[in-house]
Amino acid sequence: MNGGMSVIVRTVSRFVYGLILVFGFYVIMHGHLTPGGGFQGGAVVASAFALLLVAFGAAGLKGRLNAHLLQSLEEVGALAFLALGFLGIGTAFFYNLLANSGSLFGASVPIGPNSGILDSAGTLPLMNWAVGLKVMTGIASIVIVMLIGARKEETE
Amino acid sequence: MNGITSGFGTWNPIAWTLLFIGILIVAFFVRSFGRKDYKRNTGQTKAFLSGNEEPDAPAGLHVSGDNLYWGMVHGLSAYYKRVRKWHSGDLSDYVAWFIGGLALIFVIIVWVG
Amino acid sequence: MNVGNLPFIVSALLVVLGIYTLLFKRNLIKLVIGVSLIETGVNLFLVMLGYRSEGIAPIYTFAPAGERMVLPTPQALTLTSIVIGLATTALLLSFAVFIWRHYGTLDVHKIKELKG
Amino acid sequence: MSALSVHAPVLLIAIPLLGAFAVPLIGKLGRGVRDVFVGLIAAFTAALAGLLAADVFGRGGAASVYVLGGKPFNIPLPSGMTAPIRILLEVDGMSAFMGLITALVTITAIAFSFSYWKKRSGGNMYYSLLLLLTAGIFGMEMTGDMFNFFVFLEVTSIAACGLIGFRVWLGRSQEAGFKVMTLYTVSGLFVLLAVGLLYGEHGGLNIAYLAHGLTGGLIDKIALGLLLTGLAMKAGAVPMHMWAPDAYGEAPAPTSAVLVANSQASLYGLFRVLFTLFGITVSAATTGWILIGFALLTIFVGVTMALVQNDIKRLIAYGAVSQIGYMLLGVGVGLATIVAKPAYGLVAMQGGIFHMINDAACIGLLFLVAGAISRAAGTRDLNKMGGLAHTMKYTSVFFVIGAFALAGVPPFNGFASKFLIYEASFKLSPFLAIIAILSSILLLAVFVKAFQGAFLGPRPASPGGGEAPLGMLIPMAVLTLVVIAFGLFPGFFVERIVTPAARALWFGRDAYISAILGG
Repeated sequence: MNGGMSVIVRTVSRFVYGLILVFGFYVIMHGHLTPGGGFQGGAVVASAFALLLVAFGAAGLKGRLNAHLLQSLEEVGALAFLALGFLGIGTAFFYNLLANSGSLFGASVPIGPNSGILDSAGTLPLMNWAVGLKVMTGIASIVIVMLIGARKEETE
Repeated sequence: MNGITSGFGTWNPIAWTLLFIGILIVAFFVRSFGRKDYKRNTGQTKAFLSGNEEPDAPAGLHVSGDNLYWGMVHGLSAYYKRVRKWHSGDLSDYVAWFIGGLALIFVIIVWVG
Repeated sequence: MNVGNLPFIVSALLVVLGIYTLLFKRNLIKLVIGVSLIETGVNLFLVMLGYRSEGIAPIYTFAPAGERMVLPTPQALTLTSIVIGLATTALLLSFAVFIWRHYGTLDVHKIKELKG
Repeated sequence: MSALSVHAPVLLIAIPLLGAFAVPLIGKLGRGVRDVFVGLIAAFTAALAGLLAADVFGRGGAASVYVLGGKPFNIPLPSGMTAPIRILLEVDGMSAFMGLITALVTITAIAFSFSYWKKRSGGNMYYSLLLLLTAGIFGMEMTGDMFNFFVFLEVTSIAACGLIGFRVWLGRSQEAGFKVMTLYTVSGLFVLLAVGLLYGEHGGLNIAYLAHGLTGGLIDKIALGLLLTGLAMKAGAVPMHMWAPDAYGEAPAPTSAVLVANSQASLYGLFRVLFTLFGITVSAATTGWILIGFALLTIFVGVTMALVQNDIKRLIAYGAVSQIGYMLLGVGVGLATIVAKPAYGLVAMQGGIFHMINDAACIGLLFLVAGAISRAAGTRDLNKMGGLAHTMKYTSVFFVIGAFALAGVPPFNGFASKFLIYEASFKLSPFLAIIAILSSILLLAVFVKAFQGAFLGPRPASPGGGEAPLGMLIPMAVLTLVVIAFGLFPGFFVERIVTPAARALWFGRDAYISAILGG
């Protein structure tokens, strides 16, 4: 299995990989407007990594996915989320400082059904990005660690 | 301030400790009246086993903790056999205990209370 | 369309199946599946709590005006529960990997070093 | 200063969480930097818990609300009532009291860990999980919302099991981790099911809002049963305690102490559910007697099982299980008599709640001692060690004090709280007091066995490690000082912190509700 799967699988996954990434980032980015958000989008992105791992095998990806880097990025995502929480500590923890402020993501949202404004909702999109970063790197490193564990079993 | 009272009894640790130390002092005082003609390193200090020789303890002998309550555990063996069977180490049994406890509490709460 | 109480029955069935798996299956991986089954049952129950007949997803973006929406809170709860379930399952599976390495078996009746 | 105490409830959760996520990054700078950072986080958290306690007890234990994300949290409904929205933290005397316990245990455990993990790798993830566990425990104690309670419950479950199975090179710790995680998850899911039932029935998740709407109907009773069993399982009440000796025994020694604080947080959740959420809408006598039944079983089975253990950590673990029973007994007597409110009911509550902090200090001390001696002796088997008192003089003194205190020997702190429990439960039924006293005596016998096995006997043949290093001795000494201080001045502590906590549970249901709905 170390060499990965057949050429059909590899070709298709090389093609689908980019689409999955784009869709995952779309879900993260529109988390405050459409179904989904940081966790869901992050899981989608991580599934692209899992697809690569399955199709090419761990040996085929040697050096491309760095588990240490992924784990560091995971901590960065979590810290960014907390930092966004601390941003509003002047009023209360998690206070949405940027909402309706007119600056970044500061457009006010009309009440009721609307067509969705990407540049709104204050810190929520930023939190989605933070969570998305944490989830995509976290799940990817879980998948990598488990695959390495399974490979050890095969070689022993 | 340092004592607590339950409404029926009271507990004052400072007074208790002082009393304890006082009793200790009295005990040592009484002990000083003891016989002075006690001779160390003579036959008086040897253990007396019905006139038999006292067997020498092998070097490094240590009565381990397991030996201390052997008799008591043996006496309660009927209880221990059952209770140890509960702690079988089997995860399925543990889940069964949880589900059983849940069922019992349902019966008590819904039907009794 | 009226779905009635069917989803509640299904969720109860899932929970019971999960408990059955935990009680009577021997393989550790199957036990993890049992835990996941209970979790799925509870999640289905939570989602059903917020359902209103003829309701649409509770999202304002491009929502038709005047439609009934289902309650958003249970959906948020379910999502949180799914996230927790992911972490739990990953942890349980990695324990199973290490147990396989140390004991050489996945039979729950043979993994009994800690007892008494 | 005042701003800190205003934000203290959320900072108690956020600061350990910040530490947990930052530790793996800071650990790349070197071991010394990381240890200083973890120590600072732990010290700051403990200071916050102290600040919060000073603030809450300064107000006599009245409930206060912290709103995450903004000030207004009530939306008026068309019916004229208001409903709480947003994430709310609600802190009353009991929460602040539990915060003190957690702070005491975690700071000593972390200080002990510096020396305990000095020679091993993987410390980054260890401290990360330990701080995550701390954050989860504080979250359970501060939250005012049933669903967030469940979330923090699961956070503690995952972090705790990560710590139990942390030493992946030991097969037994993996076995313990799998078992404990399965049981924690199942019990947590039943708690979630109960939260879902309550939400479906009353349309809210806030504890005060739910408590206001509860009627004691069939659905409420089913939810109560699920919550009671799930939380009693996580607290380690017999007959659902089988995970506890595995968990406490196989976790690294300093972590075992924090796991006890985790069990106590579940116990706090149980009390919060029974007193504040349900109160007297269901028959308090029935639930009180259920608690008493659990308590008697827990006390007796825990202590008799401890008597036959040969692994020192497992022995202490069963001792810890039996002590949970004393808390259940005290609070159960209080709950059973909450309607008539006789004087001895409050005394029982005081005893049960005072015993929580005493147990945390004593059991924490004993687990730290067990860590130190199992390191020095190279084994945890009582039959294989012996004579450690020759080389570890201070440690043996700490063990004796901790064991005497836990077994309720005067003048240590365990006696002070057990005295209140004995007296009050004797008023309800002499049988309860007899079981409790008998088990205390048995517990002393258990520790005599442990002391005989580990410390007495001839000097060990192998030189061993000698006295524990200073980094281990200081946390043990701190806990010993706490044990002695609580033993010598129980009146002061009962009056200042225990009584407000007990009154918050016993009398505070209406105040807890009106802090949110009446504000």
